[in-house]
Amino acid sequence: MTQPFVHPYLPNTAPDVKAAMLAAVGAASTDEFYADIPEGLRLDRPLDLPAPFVAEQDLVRHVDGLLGRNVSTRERLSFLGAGTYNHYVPAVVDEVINRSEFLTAYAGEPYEDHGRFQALFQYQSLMAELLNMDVVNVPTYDGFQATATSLSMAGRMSGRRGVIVASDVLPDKFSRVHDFVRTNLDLTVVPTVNGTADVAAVAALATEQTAAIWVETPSYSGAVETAIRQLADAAHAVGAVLVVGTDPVGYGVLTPPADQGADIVCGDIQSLGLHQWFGGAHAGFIAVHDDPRFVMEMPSRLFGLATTDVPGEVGFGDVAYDRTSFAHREDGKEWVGTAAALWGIAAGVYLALMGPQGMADLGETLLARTRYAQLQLSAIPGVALTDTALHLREFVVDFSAASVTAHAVVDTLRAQGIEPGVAVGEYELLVAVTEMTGQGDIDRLADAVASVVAASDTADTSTSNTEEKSA
Amino acid sequence: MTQPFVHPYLPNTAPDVKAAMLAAVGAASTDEFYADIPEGLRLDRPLDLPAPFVAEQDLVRHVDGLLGRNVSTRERLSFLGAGTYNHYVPAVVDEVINRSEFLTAYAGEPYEDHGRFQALFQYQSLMAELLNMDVVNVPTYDGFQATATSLSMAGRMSGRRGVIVASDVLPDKFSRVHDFVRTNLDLTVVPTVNGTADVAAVAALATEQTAAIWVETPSYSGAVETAIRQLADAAHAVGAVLVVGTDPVGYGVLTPPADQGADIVCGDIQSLGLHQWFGGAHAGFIAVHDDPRFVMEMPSRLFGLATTDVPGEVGFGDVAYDRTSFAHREDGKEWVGTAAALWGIAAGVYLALMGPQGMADLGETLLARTRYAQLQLSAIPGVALTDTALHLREFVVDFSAASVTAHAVVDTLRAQGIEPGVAVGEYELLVAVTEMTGQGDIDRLADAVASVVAASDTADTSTSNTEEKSA
Amino acid sequence: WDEPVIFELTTPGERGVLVSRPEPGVREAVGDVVADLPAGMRREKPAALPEMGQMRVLRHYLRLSQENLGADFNIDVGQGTCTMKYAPKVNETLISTPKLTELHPLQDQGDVQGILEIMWSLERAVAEISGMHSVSLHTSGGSTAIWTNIAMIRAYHEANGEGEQRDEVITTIFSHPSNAATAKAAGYKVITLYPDADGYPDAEALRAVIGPRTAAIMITNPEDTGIFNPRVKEWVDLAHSVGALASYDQANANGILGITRARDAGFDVCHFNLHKTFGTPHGCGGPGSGANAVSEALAPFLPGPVIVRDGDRFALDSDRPQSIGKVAPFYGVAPNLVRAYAWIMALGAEGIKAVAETAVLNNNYLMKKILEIPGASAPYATGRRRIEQVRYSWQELFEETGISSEEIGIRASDFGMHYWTSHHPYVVPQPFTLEPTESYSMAELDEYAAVLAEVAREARETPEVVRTAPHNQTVHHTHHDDLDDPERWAITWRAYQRKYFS
Amino acid sequence: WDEPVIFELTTPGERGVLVSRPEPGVREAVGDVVADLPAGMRREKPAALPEMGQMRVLRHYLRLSQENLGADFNIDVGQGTCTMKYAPKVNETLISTPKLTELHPLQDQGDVQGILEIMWSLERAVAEISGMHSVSLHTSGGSTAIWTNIAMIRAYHEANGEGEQRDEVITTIFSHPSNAATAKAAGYKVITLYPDADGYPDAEALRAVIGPRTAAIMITNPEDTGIFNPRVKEWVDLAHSVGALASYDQANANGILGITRARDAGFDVCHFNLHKTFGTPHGCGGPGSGANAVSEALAPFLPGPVIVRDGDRFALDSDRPQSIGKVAPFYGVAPNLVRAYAWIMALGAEGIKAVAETAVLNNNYLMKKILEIPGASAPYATGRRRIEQVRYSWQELFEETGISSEEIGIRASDFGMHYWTSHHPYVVPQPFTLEPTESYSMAELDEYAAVLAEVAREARETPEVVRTAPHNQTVHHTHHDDLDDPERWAITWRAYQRKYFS
Repeated sequence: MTQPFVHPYLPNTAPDVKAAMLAAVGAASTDEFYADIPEGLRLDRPLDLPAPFVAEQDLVRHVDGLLGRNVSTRERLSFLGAGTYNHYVPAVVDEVINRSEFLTAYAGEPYEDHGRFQALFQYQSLMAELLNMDVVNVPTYDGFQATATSLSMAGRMSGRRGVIVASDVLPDKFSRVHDFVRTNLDLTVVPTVNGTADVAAVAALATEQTAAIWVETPSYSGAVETAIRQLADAAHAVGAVLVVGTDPVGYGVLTPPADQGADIVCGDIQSLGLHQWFGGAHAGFIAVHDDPRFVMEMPSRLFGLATTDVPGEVGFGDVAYDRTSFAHREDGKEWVGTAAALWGIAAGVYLALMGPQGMADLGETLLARTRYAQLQLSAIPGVALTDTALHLREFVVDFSAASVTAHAVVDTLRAQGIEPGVAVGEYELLVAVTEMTGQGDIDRLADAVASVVAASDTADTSTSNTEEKSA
Repeated sequence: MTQPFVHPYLPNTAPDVKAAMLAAVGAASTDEFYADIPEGLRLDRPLDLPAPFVAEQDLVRHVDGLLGRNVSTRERLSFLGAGTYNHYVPAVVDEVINRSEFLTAYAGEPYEDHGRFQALFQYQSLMAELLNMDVVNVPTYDGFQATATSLSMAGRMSGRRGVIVASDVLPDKFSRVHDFVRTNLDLTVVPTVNGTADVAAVAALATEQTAAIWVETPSYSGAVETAIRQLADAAHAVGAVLVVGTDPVGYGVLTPPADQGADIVCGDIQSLGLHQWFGGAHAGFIAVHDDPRFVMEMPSRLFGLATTDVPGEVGFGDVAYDRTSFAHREDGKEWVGTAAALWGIAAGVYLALMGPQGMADLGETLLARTRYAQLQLSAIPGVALTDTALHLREFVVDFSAASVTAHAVVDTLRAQGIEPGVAVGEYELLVAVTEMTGQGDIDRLADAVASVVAASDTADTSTSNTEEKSA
Repeated sequence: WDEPVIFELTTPGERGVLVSRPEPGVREAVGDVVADLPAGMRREKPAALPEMGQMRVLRHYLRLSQENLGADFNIDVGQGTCTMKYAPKVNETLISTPKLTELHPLQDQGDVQGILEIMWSLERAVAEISGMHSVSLHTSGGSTAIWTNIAMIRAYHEANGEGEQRDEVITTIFSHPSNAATAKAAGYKVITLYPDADGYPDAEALRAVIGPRTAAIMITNPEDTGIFNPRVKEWVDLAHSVGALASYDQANANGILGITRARDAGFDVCHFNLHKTFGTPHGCGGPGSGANAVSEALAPFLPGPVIVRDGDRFALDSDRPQSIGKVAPFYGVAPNLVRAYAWIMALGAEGIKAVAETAVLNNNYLMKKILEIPGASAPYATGRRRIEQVRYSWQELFEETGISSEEIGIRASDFGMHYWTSHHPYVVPQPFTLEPTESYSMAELDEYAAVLAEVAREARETPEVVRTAPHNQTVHHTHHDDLDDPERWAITWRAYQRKYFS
Repeated sequence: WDEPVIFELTTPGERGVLVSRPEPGVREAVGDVVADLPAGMRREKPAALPEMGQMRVLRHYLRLSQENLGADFNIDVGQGTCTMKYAPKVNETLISTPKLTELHPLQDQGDVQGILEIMWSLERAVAEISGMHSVSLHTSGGSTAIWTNIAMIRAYHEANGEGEQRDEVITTIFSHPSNAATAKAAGYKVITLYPDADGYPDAEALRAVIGPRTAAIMITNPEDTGIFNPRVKEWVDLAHSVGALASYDQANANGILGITRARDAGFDVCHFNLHKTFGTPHGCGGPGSGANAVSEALAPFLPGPVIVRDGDRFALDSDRPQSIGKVAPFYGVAPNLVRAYAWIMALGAEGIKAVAETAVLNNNYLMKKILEIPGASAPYATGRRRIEQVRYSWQELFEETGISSEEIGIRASDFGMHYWTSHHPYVVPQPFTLEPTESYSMAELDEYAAVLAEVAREARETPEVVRTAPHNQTVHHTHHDDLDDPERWAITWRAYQRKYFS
């Protein structure tokens, strides 16, 4: 190009400035700065990239056009969950995390970044109240990582390799955890019974080689584990720890696992004030009791409150920084790096807005709507629930008695603008309801499912006895 | 309701707090505070309003649902103007004006609201550079009001009633100006010739009773007045002033009216960084030279720079506050009140981002695309331009030679997702192009218009001689 | 920050944003449009705007924002008469859709049904809240809404052939000054009444001036003192008895929503400030929104067009021969109309009444706290309750210490508080007006009162601290004298450069 | 502000946001679901979350935000290695559409074509920038991307039957610590090499340790010193010669974009930090995004699923038996992927090369300014140019004044500047690392250098001012000793209450 390239993102491409800077450092051109890069490694052509949109308005038109081809769950009626949930995000949450001060900060020190330290300390503290535990980390990447790390902590603490998997685990999560821990831990899966842990079988398997028993609640199918106390006792009896993977959204009404003997509670906070973002907004928490044996195994940063030179004033800083890979490279605990701090701030704002009553109301709404959806769907001839466990937010329905595949239900309902859930087997559909799916929405789903089943009924009338399978 | 009403917007509806406050002031209930309101005036029933959505998520679903029924100009190809224009708004503009600090502030003092004073002073100063004048007001409501006030200033200064309207004026604007000034001023309209002012006729009408000659550029039809100097001379010859109503969007390349003798330049800044907002985002500017006779007639606030106790530091404050109705009620100049400050801040950010080169580029793009659209449309047999004046952004095409009404064109093109412009006569269509309507968009418009005209052609082939009317 | 004026940040050649340029095909077709401009029409010197990279522009304005005290940041009860209430963030989310920002007012009405329905519903809600028949949402501020009131009144009398005869408007001194100013601008002689000894608007004074020349009474109630005129219906009846109209400035409606209504007292026309009473943000001084509500008799005079409903369809009706015409471009400040609608729909009838009751509770609670501060008083109607605000006086403190209300206000800013020193009319000595609205908690009201108590203590014990304030602001004591001197005032950067440096 | 910890702001009964409640029809059908919970499953005591009105929560967090120094507010060159560049605001506008925020990852693929195309296009762009064959965007941070590098290397060797044999990973001390840490976490023994006398990675040392047990070399280039290893291809060739793989940590890629590419030097696998190099905002420490790019030989091991293009349609392919599986939920941090795509499309090939060249120009310009400050030095490779950052040392100043780099950093914060004091590894004495990126103007770089010069002057002339800093921050000198004592550390408010007040 003959015109000089000046870009709004690059102030010093202004020709006069660039010339002045080159003169100041005594360089004829920017090429000189690359003297250490051998000629053979230099790219001798422009990168082969699409022509850019340097005018902001053209960029907007281009990207908006691409995103405009998406059809969101606001335009569809969605019962999709399986790890990412359509909960309501209060406007104040977005306002706070979109503040430039938070959005564009990074890793400043406790003085100039006091607000970040306090906001994340508050996140830790608010989660601690919800979970009834004394220590919560600055968020790690996601619930998958939080769980993998929690199990690794159990392994490091005990020097043992055994992990008993007591609940149904989301397959993708299992994949991540397995590849992460496989060098150090062996996972043994104990099949669930009626949706929840087979406590006797798990207890029977626990030995002196067991590092941890791993429980998921709500499980992959949305079942709430009600025998955590017994599982904790089984773990403790052999010197192992109980690791509970969970979604904290229900603990306004449900008893937190810590009250039932859990040693490490971990999971994802996407439900607490984060949009769905195509599954791209997750953050993981790890909560433990205030026991140095546990705390010193945590790889993430932990922000702590400290006194200052002014009596009564509180400041913040890193607790036990020496645990981390920043401090000790491969001798630190796993590693720490840029993870998901902003999502933690979001979850903190969310919990502050909700307060105890809001979380209690939310828990009740979720329990009630889940139960309602179970009743409405299982009332359809040929449709059955797969278990009678207590469910929060998600459950599986089985269409086998109606001889309709889950994929067929999905395909038919999608044509009507409904995402009815995730097919998790030939005849099984994982359905998620939240506070965003009201009675009318659930009724619409049930009506649509009933139509599909009835249509199939006409073709195949072998639907006797299906009622009995319903809860 | 039996449950106490507690609302997130009303902290003191929390029952314990409310009781404590009532106790503190010694009142049994809030009713006591209304002792001065006679029983006969008290509403003895609840207001008859729709049931509210107290849960934020339900409110969002409701309002989003309503707004979702709108189809925006992003989803249509729009050539609509006539007072509200589809210019690009850089993202930084919205970021700044949506900052809570600016969005929720009001009328604080120069110390705690230093940022607001500086931002608006900068708006005044940036506009001043674009217009080449020394005084610009804190924005008034809109260009309609700015023009009405500018003419009133001319009347007050001269003690005369006569205003000669030299250009084509947007009818709605004329309506507003007329009702506003009619007690004090008489408007005389001089028809335009070939789209612009009939200078000779205007000059002939100017007398010692003339307070002002009023020029609009670009005019209602988008025509640029090129004889401002002569009109200014005509006004000055009789001791009147030249008031120029304008859109400042073109002054990156066009000579500002002040350089051609204008005394008061006024108009709307919607083009400078404000979205279309269904026509609900307008703000008016009034610019004058730094002459106390003019300045003291301005009703709006004027923020000025001042020295402080610290050498080199600058502070801000109100210039000549005694002009205003705040200070002197009916003896102030018209009135001042909450107007459109935030839009002024937006326009300031916009001009700072654009800089001299950006405004020059924008002006050139607008001139080029306008001319291109004129050429493409007038090349269609049966379609003609209504004048040969220089146009910026808008122009009128005439379908009479094709015997197609403007409404028919509008109706047909709307069915194709195109808003081709505003019908301003049986056969006349006012078409607006901006930097947002690229060559491809204009070509699409021209093709669609050509099809309509051709279809009509089949029915009525009397289209001879139409080419001659094209410019 | 000590952020320079933006012109000081320029660097030649930097760009903040690039603009879409004419395509080669366009250039080929039209040639060099700039070079081809008629003689004298091409700008000779580029506009002396600053040249800055995008991030520096952003940083500049973000820093300025932090030097500004929005209602979201402080206990904003000190800007009395301004009704600084919470502007809910969800409303900002709701309006930030292209479905509203990128809507053109002249689109096919089929494409704008959503916004038309919202505007129609908001009109109906305001009609119910005021008791009036018809509503227009066209105006973009409170004062221009007051202008619209008088413009309709003027048109009404003209339509009845009484335009010439009725050339006077009566208002009260504690009504907002715009009532007087707009009436004057509309060509009326303005008569201003003062309160009686108890602070109530003086009904006998009204009787003395009202008559066949009266076009209207234009009053606020409760007035800016927070005092409700209990004889308001008598005033309205008196106006009607002489053929005049009664216009109600409802800027102070926040304490009486759902309690009493304009039409029930007989008013013919009234207006609300949506940016005060209905929770739209104040935007550093606009855009606001006015709602004009009128009786059936005045409905034909409303600005046009109006929204009409036909079943589920909404349309704009411009065929209204008696209308005063346009009062603003198109149909009102759409973002504010959606915000106000959302505010009403978040609260409902019960919530809106709770707004009023809470605002009044807060006001009377704060009054108790303020009157406990030695040197503070609440002139007029001693011992009576007030509605939504109180005009207080520091006269006693001033007599004792020589510290003025304005000095107290500047010092209050050091504590992060607003304090409104601009109290037109200057009838109450050393005035200050506090209006707590419904948005602040008891703890916050206590904190605000404690700040004033502390400043009052300083005025007695360390008056120099107050006198030399501010001590804790972006800028130091600013020399305001220059701002009234035409030789020294600098309304733009270019004027400053010229007057101070050349 | 002196904003309390949020728990101190609670008022019983206040509500911040209300939740949609079960409809009467639902209640009727399901009964009292809470009372019906199984024994022990109903929470006994409500969670001790604060109870606050909405505006107070907002005000609290807005005030906290103002107590935080984002990159938009300061000349953020002091957080070296972090690549603090402009995150364009338009990208925030672009991602804030429900078309992205309310998209579920398991929707019908026909409903998510837009995001799939963006992700596919971004993969292609990263492939071109790195010269690699295939790209995965699944990871949500730089370190987890490095983990993914080693996880793929591990799977590759296992697939070739060399999983047991190759149990060592070689890295350099100036490569990011996560290379060492992730290798260790994956089960490898880590060998760390130190630089030669000139500061270049020591090729002879590499030769001495590399062999049949080596699984991979994992290195950064340029290293955190800003020094580019000119013999990098020799290193890669050496690795290949013993059957090991070469993994390239491109955290420091900002200065070499479009100049040199990973694959051209023979690397098998590399990663970029999208939140550093590609302009996504840092979010107080995430969410970030990693991009893993690999050669064709390693493509089967990429995390799954991958995006495949078929004409104009994009789909997700999960049928990949050799994949290491999931590394995170679903398909990566979608908001960052759209931002990074928009950043690339705003700049293009020419712009991206200009980014690198400008970053390097800025760095060498700033180095000149810094080295003019008495007491500052740039260890290693004296007189050589650096790429995108420089690790400096205040050792001379420390020897002269006793003021440490950490104290200088705290004092720098009083001037509104960041200054990174956490310089793992602690090899350079009294280190500080500056990385100006391409985003700051010459005037701003001058200002930053002037601040350090001023602090250095203070260190000599008024050392107490530096030693007792901060003087101008929200909080005063904080006692960090407690944070390492299990009896005193307080990681949550509840722990603080228990340890300090009971």
